[in-house]
Amino acid sequence: HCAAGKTLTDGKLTIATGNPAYFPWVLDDAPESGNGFEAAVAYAVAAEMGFSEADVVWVRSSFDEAIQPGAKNFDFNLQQYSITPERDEVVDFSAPYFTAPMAVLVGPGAVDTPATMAALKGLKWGASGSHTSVQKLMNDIQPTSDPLLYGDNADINAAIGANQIDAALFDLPTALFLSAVMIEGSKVIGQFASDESQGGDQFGMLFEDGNALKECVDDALAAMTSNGTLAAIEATWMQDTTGVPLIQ
Amino acid sequence: MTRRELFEHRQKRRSIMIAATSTILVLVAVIVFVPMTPGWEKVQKSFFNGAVLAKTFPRLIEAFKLNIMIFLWSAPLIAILGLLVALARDAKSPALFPLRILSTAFTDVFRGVPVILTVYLIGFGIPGLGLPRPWNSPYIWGSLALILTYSAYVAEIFRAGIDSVHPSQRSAALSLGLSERQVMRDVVLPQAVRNVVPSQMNMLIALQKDVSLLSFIGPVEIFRQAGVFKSLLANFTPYVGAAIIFLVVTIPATRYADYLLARQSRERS
Amino acid sequence: MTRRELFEHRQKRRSIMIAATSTILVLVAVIVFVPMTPGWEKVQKSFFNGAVLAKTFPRLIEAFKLNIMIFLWSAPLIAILGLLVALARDAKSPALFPLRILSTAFTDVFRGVPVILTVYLIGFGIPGLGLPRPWNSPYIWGSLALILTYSAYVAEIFRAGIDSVHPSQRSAALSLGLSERQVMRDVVLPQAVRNVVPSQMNMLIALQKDVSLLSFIGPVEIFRQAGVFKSLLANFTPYVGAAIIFLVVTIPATRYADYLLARQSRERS
Amino acid sequence: MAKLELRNVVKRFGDVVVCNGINLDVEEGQMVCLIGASGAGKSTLLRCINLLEPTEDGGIFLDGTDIAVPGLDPQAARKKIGMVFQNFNLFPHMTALENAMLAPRRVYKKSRSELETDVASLFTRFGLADRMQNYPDQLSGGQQQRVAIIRALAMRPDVMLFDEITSALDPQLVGEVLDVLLQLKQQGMTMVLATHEMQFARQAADKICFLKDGQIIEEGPPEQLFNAPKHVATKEFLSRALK
Amino acid sequence: MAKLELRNVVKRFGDVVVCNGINLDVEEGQMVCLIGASGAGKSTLLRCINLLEPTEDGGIFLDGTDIAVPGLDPQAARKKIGMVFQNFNLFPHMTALENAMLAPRRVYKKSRSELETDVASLFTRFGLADRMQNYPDQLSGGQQQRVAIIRALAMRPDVMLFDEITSALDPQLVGEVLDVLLQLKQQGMTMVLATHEMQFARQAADKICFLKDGQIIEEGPPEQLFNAPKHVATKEFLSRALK
Ligand SMILES: Nc1ncnc2c1ncn2[C@@H]1O[C@H](COP(=O)(O)OP(=O)(O)OP(=O)(O)O)[C@@H](O)[C@H]1O
Ligand SMILES: Nc1ncnc2c1ncn2[C@@H]1O[C@H](COP(=O)(O)OP(=O)(O)OP(=O)(O)O)[C@@H](O)[C@H]1O
Ligand SMILES: [Mg+2]
Ligand SMILES: [Mg+2]
Repeated sequence: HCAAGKTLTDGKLTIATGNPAYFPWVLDDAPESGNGFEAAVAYAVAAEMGFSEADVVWVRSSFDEAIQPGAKNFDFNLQQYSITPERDEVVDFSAPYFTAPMAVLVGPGAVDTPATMAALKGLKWGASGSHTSVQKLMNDIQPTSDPLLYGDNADINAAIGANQIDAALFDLPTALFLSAVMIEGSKVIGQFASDESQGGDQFGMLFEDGNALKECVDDALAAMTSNGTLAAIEATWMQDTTGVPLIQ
Repeated sequence: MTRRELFEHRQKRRSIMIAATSTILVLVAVIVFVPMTPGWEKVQKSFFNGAVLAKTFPRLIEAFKLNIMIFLWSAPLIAILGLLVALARDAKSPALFPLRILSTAFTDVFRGVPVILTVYLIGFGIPGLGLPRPWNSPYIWGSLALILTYSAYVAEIFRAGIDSVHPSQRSAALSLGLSERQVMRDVVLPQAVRNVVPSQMNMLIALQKDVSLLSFIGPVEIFRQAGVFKSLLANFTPYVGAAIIFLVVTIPATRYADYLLARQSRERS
Repeated sequence: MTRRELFEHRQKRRSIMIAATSTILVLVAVIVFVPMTPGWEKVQKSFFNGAVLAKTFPRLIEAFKLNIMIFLWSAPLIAILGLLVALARDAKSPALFPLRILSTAFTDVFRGVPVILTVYLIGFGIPGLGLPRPWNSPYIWGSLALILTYSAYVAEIFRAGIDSVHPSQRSAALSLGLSERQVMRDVVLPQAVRNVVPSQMNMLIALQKDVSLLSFIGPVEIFRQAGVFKSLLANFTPYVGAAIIFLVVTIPATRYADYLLARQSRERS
Repeated sequence: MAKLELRNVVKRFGDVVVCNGINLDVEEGQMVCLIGASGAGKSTLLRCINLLEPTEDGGIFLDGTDIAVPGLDPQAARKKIGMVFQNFNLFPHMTALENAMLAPRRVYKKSRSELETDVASLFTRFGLADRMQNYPDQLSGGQQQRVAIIRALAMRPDVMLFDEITSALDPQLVGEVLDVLLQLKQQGMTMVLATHEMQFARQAADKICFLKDGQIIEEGPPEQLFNAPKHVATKEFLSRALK
Repeated sequence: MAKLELRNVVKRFGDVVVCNGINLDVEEGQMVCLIGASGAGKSTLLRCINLLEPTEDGGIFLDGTDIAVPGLDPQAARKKIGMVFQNFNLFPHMTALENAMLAPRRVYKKSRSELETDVASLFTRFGLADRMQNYPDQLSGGQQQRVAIIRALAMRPDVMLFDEITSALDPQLVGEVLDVLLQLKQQGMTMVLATHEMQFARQAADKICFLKDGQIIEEGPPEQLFNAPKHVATKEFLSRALK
């Protein structure tokens, strides 16, 4: 078998996710259930590589632990890591398993903002400091006042609640989730065309540099793409995003 | 009753009155006026949410045990290393010049470098050099990072204490035939340590809180746990829970230290 | 040349030799042996990556300006508030009992509560009560959180300094007809402050680094900037860049403070 | 009405009674010497008069006003009462000159320049003109004690309290300082001294008080006390002190 | 060979020369008194003998061995030389008894119980038996000074240095302490005193040295120095000191 002898523990597949793991990627912070997009992808990939559900071991890791030099405590790590050439120098990525457009979430005070670049420039922006959305924000939107950056989405949520920022940039599934469930009175006013960004929002699984298992996972993903498994998982767990207008 | 006793009795009654009144006034102001602000309900839901607190508190306490353990093994090592560095920095003999330079560099660098970088560098960097498990444990190397950083701060405080002991005390002790080491141990340090207890108490409290920085390299202690809950629930109440746990530990500790100090100084004069 | 001068000359030569030798030995050990470890190349690429450093350094310096600004307006306010709290805690008159209690509670709470909670509570909570822009700025409220926390620490240190001044100094000053306030200002505080300069230097350095905690509520200071780069480049080198910037500021500052202290004590004896 | 009247002054440290009902009249311009064994309470009594120690009971009347009333601001009285301590208690962070000028500058809001000639002349009188700019740690014990005297005199007090001020001086300077005390007396200064200089007390004092265990056991003009002590304890103390 | 020999001892503070080539022989069992005005350098000389101040030049010979050689460990010499200071310098964090027992316990590794009777008898001899458990801050000046003397004697030194040890004592105790010094002399103790007690120096000293500006201007047996001083400065000093 492809994965034989390439995993951390023989016969087991150790997969890392975030602490905590968020909706809609993992439901209820419980990847073991297989509920949620990434959890489902993980189990599908595992199955494709010949691991039973019982052979999948979940661990938690932060971004920092994922990129530290030296031995890792997981076979691969999936928590919406965008594939970038810079990151690729330090770690290895699988082929993309999802392509997420960036989307603009605005707070209750700015729901009437039109979805145009010109209008977006003038807003007070926030974003997550550990996310590729920062690059997008600075390079493409170029806001007139300095954006504020936060550690995680809960902090952005609080900043919108305190009226300290008008808008924030997320990947579209997250933005939709936050708007619907977390941030009262907020709205997703637009998304960027996904082909427009230079690969910044393609999610891949992360491996220790030079990990031989990558080939197996890539093969598994290719198989899942061609036989429609991946598309089916997406349809099950991801909200329909066609209602969100494109930003002009 | 002497007239002084009479007077002090009256004074005490008066000051208790003032204390009670002012406390009540402040409390009333907070309890009445803050909830009248437009955003109070939201803030209350975010920061003082009973349901969230009840749900997260047990796990926070669980995680706090890790803090306590890391604290318990780091604090004594910090005290020892800090004291050694302080002594090395104060070495008078010219032959010990290299030691003095080295210890000065030590305090400068480890105070100057942000703790979190030290934690990353030592916690990720050293194991990254190729140590096998379990020697690459983040607990070991993270604690070492804390120990090095805090030793630098603690050493500076000890040094201030040593400097605050009047040189005539040294003279007197030396003249009795004590060696430099004995003078330091029996005469200078006891007075020095006493002078810096409040500052060192500061450090202990700060350390207790900075144990949380280890979470950057993996260990899930109380702060990381609170952060996880915060992210998951989009609610800051778990931090308030963590703060309560910290206060329950630190306030009695500081009060007790103050009490010991006060008793000590009463005994002497 | 007297025989002491001869001796000291020899001593000095010897100790410089020792210093040079030991420094070279340590350097050789680090330069030769560390790169021989199996993981060195990876660690070097992650932490000491020249290309990454060159690319990120200018932006880090840019972000550091914000740290400096926040530091510059917070530090004096901390010194003032810390001193006031220390004085209130030491108030002797029974009539000032409520003030004493209040200031004790202040130091206990703000030292005990983790800075980051204070930052969240004040930085998100107070603006969340319904303040309009620009009065809800995270810069203002984040700084206030820092000021409150650090004042508590600084107050304790001042108090230690005040206690370290011998009571006979107070007696002497009072006997001259100075008021309690004048005694404090002209006699006790100058000696107290001098005794605690190293401890307060500790605090200044710690503050300089804790300014970074403001990044939790939005402001992009050097640490957040380094974190952004770390995420984008999956590389810890930007943190090393940040550390270098901190060291460049703190080491000369501490050396200068030490020098001033040494000069002062030389002048006196 | 005497310049300074002590009525039944009681001072305790915890359970130890150090002043046990002291009564004493000091007339304007008088020099009163307190003598007695070590631990008799001389220093403590002087500290009480200067309100540095709160008294448990009794009154201390300066110009007829009780200055020891609990709750009264002691500053007003202290301005009029100078004190010099056994252990100098100079301010180590100030030069000798600054030590002497601090109180007049702060209390009477005088400028340095107004004070400088005045204070400098005191330094000259005590042979310390060339040491004004030194810090206390740079002065010998004798020099430090003289600075302490200058510092108290710089406030131009009505009453001066001296606690064994000559104990750290060499004999040469003891003479000089005692001369200064005599001068002060001639200028009408009211003074209370705790002293072991029996010869000086005998020559210069208007009244001697012998303290034992916190009480004035015997008092009177020097001739009477030295030549015809009534009390056994006084006799014994003097016989040993004068031998 | 004298017990203690100073040869051309030079001590500077920065540019100020405080000991300017001092030569002095102290024979075994002799009591030598240093007299001189304030600032003459008496205290500094005693500190140099006890190696508390490094000397710039010259030799200090104890039993024929130079103890002031730069780089030599001073501890061995200090064990044999006790010193009592003008300002007590008691350790404030220890009781009187602990102050006295510290050095013998540490240096000679004796246990508390071994020392206790021995040290307690010293306290009794100095009238402080009931103050052994007090902290220095709880003692009067005189009491503190006596504890300092006891502390030095507890080490049973060969040579004792006293720096104006009676200056804070009341006359009654001055007598007692001087008696103890005489006893010590009879037991063969070698002593160097800086003192202003001219009468005592005259009666008890074997040799008097008059210091001025860091030099021994004149030395000799007391009769000679007091009755027929050769030097003008000595005459002047004595005339004022003895008046
Ligand atoms: N703060 C204190 N606490 C307890 N006891 C004290 C305190 N201060 C002084 N005493 C005690 O009070 C008594 C009187 O002390 P005081 O200093 O007044 O004596 P004195 O007559 O000045 O002696 P001396 O001539 O030695 O200076 C002494 O027995 C002393 O031990
Ligand atoms: N650490 C020092 N730095 C500079 N000068 C000093 C120092 N210590 C002492 N001196 C000076 O050295 C001289 C001698 O001082 P010393 O204390 O030996 O005099 P002394 O004879 O003991 O006087 P006294 O009788 O007043 O005690 C004095 O002029 C003093 O100011
Ligand atoms: Mg006294
Ligand atoms: Mg002297």
